[in-house]
Amino acid sequence: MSDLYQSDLLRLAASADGAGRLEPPRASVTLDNPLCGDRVTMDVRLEGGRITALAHETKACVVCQAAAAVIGRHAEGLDKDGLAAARAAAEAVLKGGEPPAGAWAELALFKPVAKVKSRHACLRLPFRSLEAALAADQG
Amino acid sequence: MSDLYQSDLLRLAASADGAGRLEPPRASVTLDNPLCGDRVTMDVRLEGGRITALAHETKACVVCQAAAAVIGRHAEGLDKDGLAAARAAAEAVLKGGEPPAGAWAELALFKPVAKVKSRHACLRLPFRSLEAALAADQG
Amino acid sequence: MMARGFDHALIRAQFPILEPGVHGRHLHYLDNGATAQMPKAVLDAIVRHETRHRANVKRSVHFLAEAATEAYDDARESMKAYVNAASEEEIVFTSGCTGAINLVAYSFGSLLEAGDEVVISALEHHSNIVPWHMLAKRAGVVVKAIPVTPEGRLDLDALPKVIGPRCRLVAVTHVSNVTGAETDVAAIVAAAKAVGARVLLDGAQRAPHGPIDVKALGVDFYAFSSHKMFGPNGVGVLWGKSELLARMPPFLGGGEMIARVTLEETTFAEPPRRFEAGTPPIAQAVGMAAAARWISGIDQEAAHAHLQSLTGRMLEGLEGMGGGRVRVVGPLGLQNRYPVVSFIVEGGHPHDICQLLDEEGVALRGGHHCAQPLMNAFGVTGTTRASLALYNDADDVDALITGLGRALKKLHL
Amino acid sequence: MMARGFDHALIRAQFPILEPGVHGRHLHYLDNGATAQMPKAVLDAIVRHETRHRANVKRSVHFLAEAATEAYDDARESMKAYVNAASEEEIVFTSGCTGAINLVAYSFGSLLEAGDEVVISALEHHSNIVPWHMLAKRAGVVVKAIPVTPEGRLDLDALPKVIGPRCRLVAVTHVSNVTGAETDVAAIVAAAKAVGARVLLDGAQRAPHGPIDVKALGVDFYAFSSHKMFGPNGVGVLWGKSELLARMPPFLGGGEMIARVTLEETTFAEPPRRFEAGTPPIAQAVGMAAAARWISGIDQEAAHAHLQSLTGRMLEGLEGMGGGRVRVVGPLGLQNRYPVVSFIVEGGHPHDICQLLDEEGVALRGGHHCAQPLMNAFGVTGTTRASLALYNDADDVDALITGLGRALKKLHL
Ligand SMILES: Cc1ncc(COP(=O)(O)O)c(C=O)c1O
Ligand SMILES: Cc1ncc(COP(=O)(O)O)c(C=O)c1O
Repeated sequence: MSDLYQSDLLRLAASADGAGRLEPPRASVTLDNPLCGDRVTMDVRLEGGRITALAHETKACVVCQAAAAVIGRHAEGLDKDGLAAARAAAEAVLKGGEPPAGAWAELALFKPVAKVKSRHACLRLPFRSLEAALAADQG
Repeated sequence: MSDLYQSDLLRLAASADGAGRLEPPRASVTLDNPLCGDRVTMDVRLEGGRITALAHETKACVVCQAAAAVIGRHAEGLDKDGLAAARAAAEAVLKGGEPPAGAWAELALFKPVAKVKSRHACLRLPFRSLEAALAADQG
Repeated sequence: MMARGFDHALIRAQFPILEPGVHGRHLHYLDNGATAQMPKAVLDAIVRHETRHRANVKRSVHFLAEAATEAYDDARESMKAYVNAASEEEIVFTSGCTGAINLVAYSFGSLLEAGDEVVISALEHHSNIVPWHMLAKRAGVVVKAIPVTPEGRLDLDALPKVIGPRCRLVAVTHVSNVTGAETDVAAIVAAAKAVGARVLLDGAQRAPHGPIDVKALGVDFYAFSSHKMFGPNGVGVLWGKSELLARMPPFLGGGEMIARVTLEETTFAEPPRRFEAGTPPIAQAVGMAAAARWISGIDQEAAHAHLQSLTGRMLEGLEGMGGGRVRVVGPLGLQNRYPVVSFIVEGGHPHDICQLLDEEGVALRGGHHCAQPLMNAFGVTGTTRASLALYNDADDVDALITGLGRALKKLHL
Repeated sequence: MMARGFDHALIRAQFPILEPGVHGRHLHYLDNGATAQMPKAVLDAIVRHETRHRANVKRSVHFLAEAATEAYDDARESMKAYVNAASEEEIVFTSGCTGAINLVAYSFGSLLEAGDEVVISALEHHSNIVPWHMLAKRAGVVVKAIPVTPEGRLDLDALPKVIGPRCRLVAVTHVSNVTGAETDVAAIVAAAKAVGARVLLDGAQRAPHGPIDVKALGVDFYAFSSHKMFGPNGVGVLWGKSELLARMPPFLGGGEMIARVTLEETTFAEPPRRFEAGTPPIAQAVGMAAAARWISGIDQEAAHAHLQSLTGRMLEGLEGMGGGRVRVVGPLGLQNRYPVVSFIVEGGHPHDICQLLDEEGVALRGGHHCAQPLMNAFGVTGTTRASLALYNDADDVDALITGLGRALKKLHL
């Protein structure tokens, strides 16, 4: 697991890409990890079901911060299906597999998380928040 | 314990001394053993705090029936203190000791019950019912 | 674990407690309906957990906590498989069968209104009566009961009368702990669904006898205890349909069941966590799961046949003993019944019978079996009960019969 | 059991789980506040029970049932001695500390009226918050909270403001699971009694540290869990004053807690049975009692001194680490505090700290510790916590300090 805390992941987390708030968002969702109290707020603006702008506020561990930063980098332009594909890539990594090439290839940095089940929720939280934000807008 | 089921105790139980009801009683109390559902009803008539007549209805095991019969034989004339002494004699037997000489010497038949804790309640139930009946009259 | 077929000696050897015997005699343990004994596989699973994986779950990021959490999750997975639930989220670990039924009575019960009806039966264990009486008192819910037939079965003819339009829940036993009768679940479910009511089965006496299929049963809740199915005390399972659990408020409050807590208010987690407040019975759940897997590893058909044959032997032996003084309470046949046999000895009290049989090394249970309404229906205060488990054999049954013969003599009956 | 004095090596040797280590390293288990490890004496007591005395209690007349009942009664007697209760009738076995507090919230809570007040504190574990929120919602009872000082202690100056004439119960922790602060119970009791309110102490974090004297404390209820005091999961104790328990209605309904049941109504048994519905956690109670006796067998003064010295070493080591980034949350002194130490690393998340320390074999806990209101009061979402038990030593503390140093580097802090 110490391979998790490599400079690349730490840098990704520290980049805090996409951090901030949107004023006004079209949809905003805050989710907690009830087991540790970590919290991610996802603000999105959407057009035709596609994300045109995104910002997140992430009070969380390195894993969760890095995941939020990956989303911050690559989420623009995604629709629900695109997001589902990204989430699937993350889940594949949590199962010990490889992410597909492309925008989400960076998720390979999370491979060491696979064997630490208690941290899976940390990687998922930003994805779940964004999914909920998209759903909130559509429903 | 098989020494419990001796002819003397079985005879005592079968004697059902004092079995029946008083019409009307001065006080009547029915108690259950909630663990097995056994039930003893004690009817008493009192004068000046002394038992002048007593009858019991006992739906119970041999131990309990025999205890009710001992009471049926010897309870007349007792007041609260006399009953307390009888109960103390029973408790002494349950602790493995001997009953005092006198009316309650018969309680020696219950000595084998001492080592079977789950049956202590069976010996106590008629005593408790009678105590409650006396208390009901006085209070 | 076990080859096909049923090697009784092999099974018996897995229960160390049966070895030493009691009062210098072979132990014939026929009190399985109260608590079944624990096979070595289950004890080993518990010891292994306590000595290798002990920690609190779901909270800490360290080796032992990860191991404990995985063990607890695996236990849930095993119990899901044992009852054929749709998902692990439908498995709530409780303190036992009683805890599980109380959870439903408080949580589902809080969704009911005054005048709504809960239907139980005259065959129920107090654990499936008292929680409903308490709900009635709290909320004005009306409790009705399906009567029993002289054979100790639910009187299905009475269903139309008892299950009316205000009925919201039918809560009945799957197998009676007194008569061994198996409930005709399909009939109950049909009657309940016809009025839109839910069905809870008390599976305490059924769970020890092999995997359960809650989907096939078509019920909504299923409750059972670990200690009656060869597992440890202090744990049980409530299975509930997820759409139903999702609509139910929490029962116990505490750690692990919250979404967020402030000093002013609490929001709650999703099931099953919503219903598992505080540190759960972790090692016990691990043990219960080991028990479920142990049972599942046995050839179910062979086990069933073994127990049927012993039950038949017992029924035959008992009927007519003591010149007709001994009378079986419950079904006399082997159809739709489990290996629980109650009997009455005219003029003989259950506790005296049990006491005398104990001297023969035969462990029975006497009394009302926490089923006083049924005792009232039969007009007795108690019965004597012999309940079988996989490790029992013909020798145990014969010890009961001959011992009972001697006891009757001793009591001059 | 133990000679006077404190032989740490002898104690440590009784915990088989500490032997193998983790990740190829020595295990430094500092997550005792979540769950303490189990000494061999306790495990042996459980195994002995399961293999020699296993049966249901209070029901059957046979050798094993007698043995199980006696074991369960003895366990109650041991717990009575451990808390110095007036009688065994004051000891209620529950599913754990959470179960115990919920029992009070439901049962004692049902005696309260809308507008009555329950006073908790900002220092509480969720298990002593959520049940009261739920009661507030059920019954219109008002929940108020004693604030905390910056040191993580109850703010006693606020008592007159918070504990008013409508207060019926003050329910606070005896020792904080986050800061280790010991509550000034005398001050709380005085303030509560002045308005005729009862006092419940959540003793989950105090119980592992030696016998308790509920009489001297002057409280009305005391709740704690077995698994934090070296015993098994799935069991805890609610101690309550008998005159109070006698007036409380039952909480869970089921077998063993009734006086009589008909289809129409139930009457209830006396305490403690009234509060122990269904088959209790028998083997677990036996294990908890073994744990209580194991603790009591240790020289309390020496044990206290040992843990105080380790706590001091830890506080010294932590303060000022990382160029001032590391900050202890809670009392900095050793007065009225127990060996639970929380700290914050500015810019470092508790889970990352825990993860990196786990690689060093150091087991910590990070997060909100089921005390979100306290986290809010401190303006953080979580802390990292090290909590000590008797088997810990200076080596464990040093491993934490050096490991934390390396973790800070790794995280570029
Ligand atoms: C102070 C305090 N109270 C209550 C609890 C709840 O104990 P349990 O989870 O064993 O019910 C804990 C432990 O988690 C605690 O630390
Ligand atoms: C049919 C039935 N239901 C419920 C129970 C209660 O189970 P427990 O005491 O394990 O909670 C029992 C056993 O006592 C039972 O036989």
